[in-house]
Amino acid sequence: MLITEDLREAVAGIPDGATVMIGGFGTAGQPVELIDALIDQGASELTVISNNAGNGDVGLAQLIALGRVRRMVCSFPRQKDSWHFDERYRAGRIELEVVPQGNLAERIRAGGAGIGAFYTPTGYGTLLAEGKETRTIDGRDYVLEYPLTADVALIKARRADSVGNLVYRKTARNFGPIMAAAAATTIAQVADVVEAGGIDPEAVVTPGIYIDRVVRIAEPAAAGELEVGQ
Amino acid sequence: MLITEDLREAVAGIPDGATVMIGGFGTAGQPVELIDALIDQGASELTVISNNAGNGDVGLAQLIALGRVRRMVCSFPRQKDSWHFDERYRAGRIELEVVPQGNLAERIRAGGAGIGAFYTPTGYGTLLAEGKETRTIDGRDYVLEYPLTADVALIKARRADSVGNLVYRKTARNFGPIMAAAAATTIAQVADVVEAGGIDPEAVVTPGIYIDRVVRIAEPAAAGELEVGQ
Amino acid sequence: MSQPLDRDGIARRVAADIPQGAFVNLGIGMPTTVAGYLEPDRGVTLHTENGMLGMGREASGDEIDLDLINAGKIPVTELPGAAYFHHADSFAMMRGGHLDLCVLGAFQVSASGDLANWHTGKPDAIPAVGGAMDLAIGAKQTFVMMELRSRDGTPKLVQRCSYPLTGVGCVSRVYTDVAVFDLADGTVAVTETFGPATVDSLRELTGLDLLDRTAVH
Amino acid sequence: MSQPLDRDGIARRVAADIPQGAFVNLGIGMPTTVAGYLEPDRGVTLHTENGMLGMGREASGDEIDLDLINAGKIPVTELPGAAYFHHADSFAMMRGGHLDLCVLGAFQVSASGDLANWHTGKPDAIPAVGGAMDLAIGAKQTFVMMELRSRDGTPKLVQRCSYPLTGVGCVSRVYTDVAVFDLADGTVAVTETFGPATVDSLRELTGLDLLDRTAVH
Repeated sequence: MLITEDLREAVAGIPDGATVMIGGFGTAGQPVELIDALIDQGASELTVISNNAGNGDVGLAQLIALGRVRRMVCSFPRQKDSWHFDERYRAGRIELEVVPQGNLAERIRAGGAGIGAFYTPTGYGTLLAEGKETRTIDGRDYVLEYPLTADVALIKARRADSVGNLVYRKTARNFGPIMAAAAATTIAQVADVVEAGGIDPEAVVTPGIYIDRVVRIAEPAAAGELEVGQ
Repeated sequence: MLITEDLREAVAGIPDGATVMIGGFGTAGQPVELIDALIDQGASELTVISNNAGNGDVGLAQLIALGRVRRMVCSFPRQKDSWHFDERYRAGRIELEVVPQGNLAERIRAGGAGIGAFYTPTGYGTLLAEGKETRTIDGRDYVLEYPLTADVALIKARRADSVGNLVYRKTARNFGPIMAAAAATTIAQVADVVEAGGIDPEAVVTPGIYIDRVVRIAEPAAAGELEVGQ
Repeated sequence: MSQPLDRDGIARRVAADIPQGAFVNLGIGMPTTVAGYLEPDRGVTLHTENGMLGMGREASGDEIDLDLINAGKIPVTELPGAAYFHHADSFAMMRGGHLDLCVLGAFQVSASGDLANWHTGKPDAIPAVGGAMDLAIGAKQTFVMMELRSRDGTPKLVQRCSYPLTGVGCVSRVYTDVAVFDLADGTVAVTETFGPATVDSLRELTGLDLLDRTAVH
Repeated sequence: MSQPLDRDGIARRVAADIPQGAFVNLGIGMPTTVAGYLEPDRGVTLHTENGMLGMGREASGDEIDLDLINAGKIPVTELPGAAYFHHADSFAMMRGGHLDLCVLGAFQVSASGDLANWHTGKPDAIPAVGGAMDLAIGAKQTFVMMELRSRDGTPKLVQRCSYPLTGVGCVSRVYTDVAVFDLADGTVAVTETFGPATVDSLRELTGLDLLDRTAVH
């Protein structure tokens, strides 16, 4: 496992065409510095899996504005400050797969857990289940959903220890733990790094086995302006 | 939510024919006092879902010896001290469903998570998948497995707060959190109870929403003799 | 005679029906305001699907912590006994039916309990569902709160939704400015009216074969 | 000429092939002994499927804590950097392919990598699988360690398993007292022999069309 303070090193080697999971729910838990580093790094033709499709002019929104994202998989792209996504979408220049948020989370969890597919009640009978396999089990209707995995996950946590165990902060935990498990390479930005044993083994949220690179950002940028919308 | 020190009150109302999940892996995390209380309580014709089928002459082994268990769902019934189970099984007086341990855990998790069924690679091509639906997904072979739920779960944790949030102790955590979510009524025995706020919200393992009754057992019986076997 | 309810009145009316000790998810927008009418001694625990139980009121001033937000991305506070969890665990909690109640807004609700609240169906709309579909089907009961008529006056309680659905047969009660409706087994009963509305006037407005249970109430 | 390996010798040989920094699950019984030959500076992290990463050696004396056991239900110790998790998370970690390596014992291994290690197939045997099937297919690689012959002298590396299977095509390497075998794409190659065994004598014993890669080694 790599522990560094060099963002360039942290995101090195992400190829064009990669599938990248990006943590965060709105700005909480969004790995802003890692996204900026990915912008500088240059990979393009990306598939991005993230709950939202960017806010304002920074981070994921900028990555989209620069034309580096070929396809978005998310639950809630449209927000009042998602103008870059909106513009490219309306121009037919970005693909979109909208997934109900709980199915998105469960598909990511299945990707990390080696589950081949699962039946979920969410979305049954709606536009988002059109063309999907369905089944009635014990009198309830379900849609078959498949796992999501990624080449790389970019996540934000509060603290890492030297073997990569992570703890998060409040609702910024959101997609971090499940994305960490679903990506071949997981890169976590953290506010501090402690020695092994510096995190209570009972309180570890993401075991270090899921973490490949840790980059310490002592003073992360303040989260962007808050935006209302799911 | 009920908080009590009265074991009789804690297990009141479990009906004959109930499905009961019992936590623990061997003796670690086994809710010994709750099982003893269930023995005294008298419910019979039970289906028990638990990793093992009892050790020695106490707890689950005694419940089985008394003829109160109609059916066991477990991964590893046979241990060198599972003589009560062995005897009844050979006499055709108890039904057995053997489930690979990870499928058992995932089926319990699915039961709590509202998943209708899932495809797992474990067990494919073996005796334990005979007669089960299979599917090849992305070149890998899977077996379709269905969720497990229960009327009651009996689990053991280290500490509860007054709203039922739980933390566990080391590998005694095992099946507790997933059984808590999969049962209609979950009864937890704990060593102590603290006020709401007495457990760090970041370190809660089982949120109180899953807990219906907490019984404080200040000095639980020492775990039984250790037995080797999976 | 009573008056039709304003939005706060609907929120107050919903709050009055939330059982003691219930675990509840309040959807974004109008349902969020219900929280303001829950007395602390009711012991209601609020869930927010972005990973928390035990959510407190909206944060203000120094309390604001951008890592502690609700599903509407508004900073909130933490109550004693709170717990944090990740997104898969949070939606497992909903999907698994562990919440007693979810309160949602709606574009339309059908007589059979179908809910439409995520998509206007306009061809140029960018689809965005968030947690709406999970919320609709996840709780033991789903309540809707809305004004009975849309801005153009058409009723939002309908025989069959014309907007794209969020969930099928999931709504069990609808609180509006002029009446409360109970939905069960394809029938719709009026249990309470506010202001000049009568069951007959509601039948005329909605075109639905409404049962009258106002007397029982 | 070298000697055939005893059980400790096999464990030592397996340990030598475990990569620096690997995450490893050692099955119960003989594989557990591999831990004793892993130098601490190799940075190998041990997983036990009952919910722990960072497992240390067997506990003794005052260290014994009945809440801290391995999958064989033997008390163990905790290393700095350990983490605990519940059973579903633990088996998700395995099933999801996050462990680099799993080392298991076996009744039989077939040329195509099928593993039989959970059931003797005797009609009166009580079936009990534990985590065997999950371990067999869960790691990036599954190594088997066993004596090449059973007590009655029949080889345990076979064309086709006669015992009930634990997993299909999951074993990539087999360490025995007399040789190491690499399994890939239905072929079996001998990479190393111990004692008087030769590739020819192993061909005769097993009846398998073994490739000779001992020189490469």
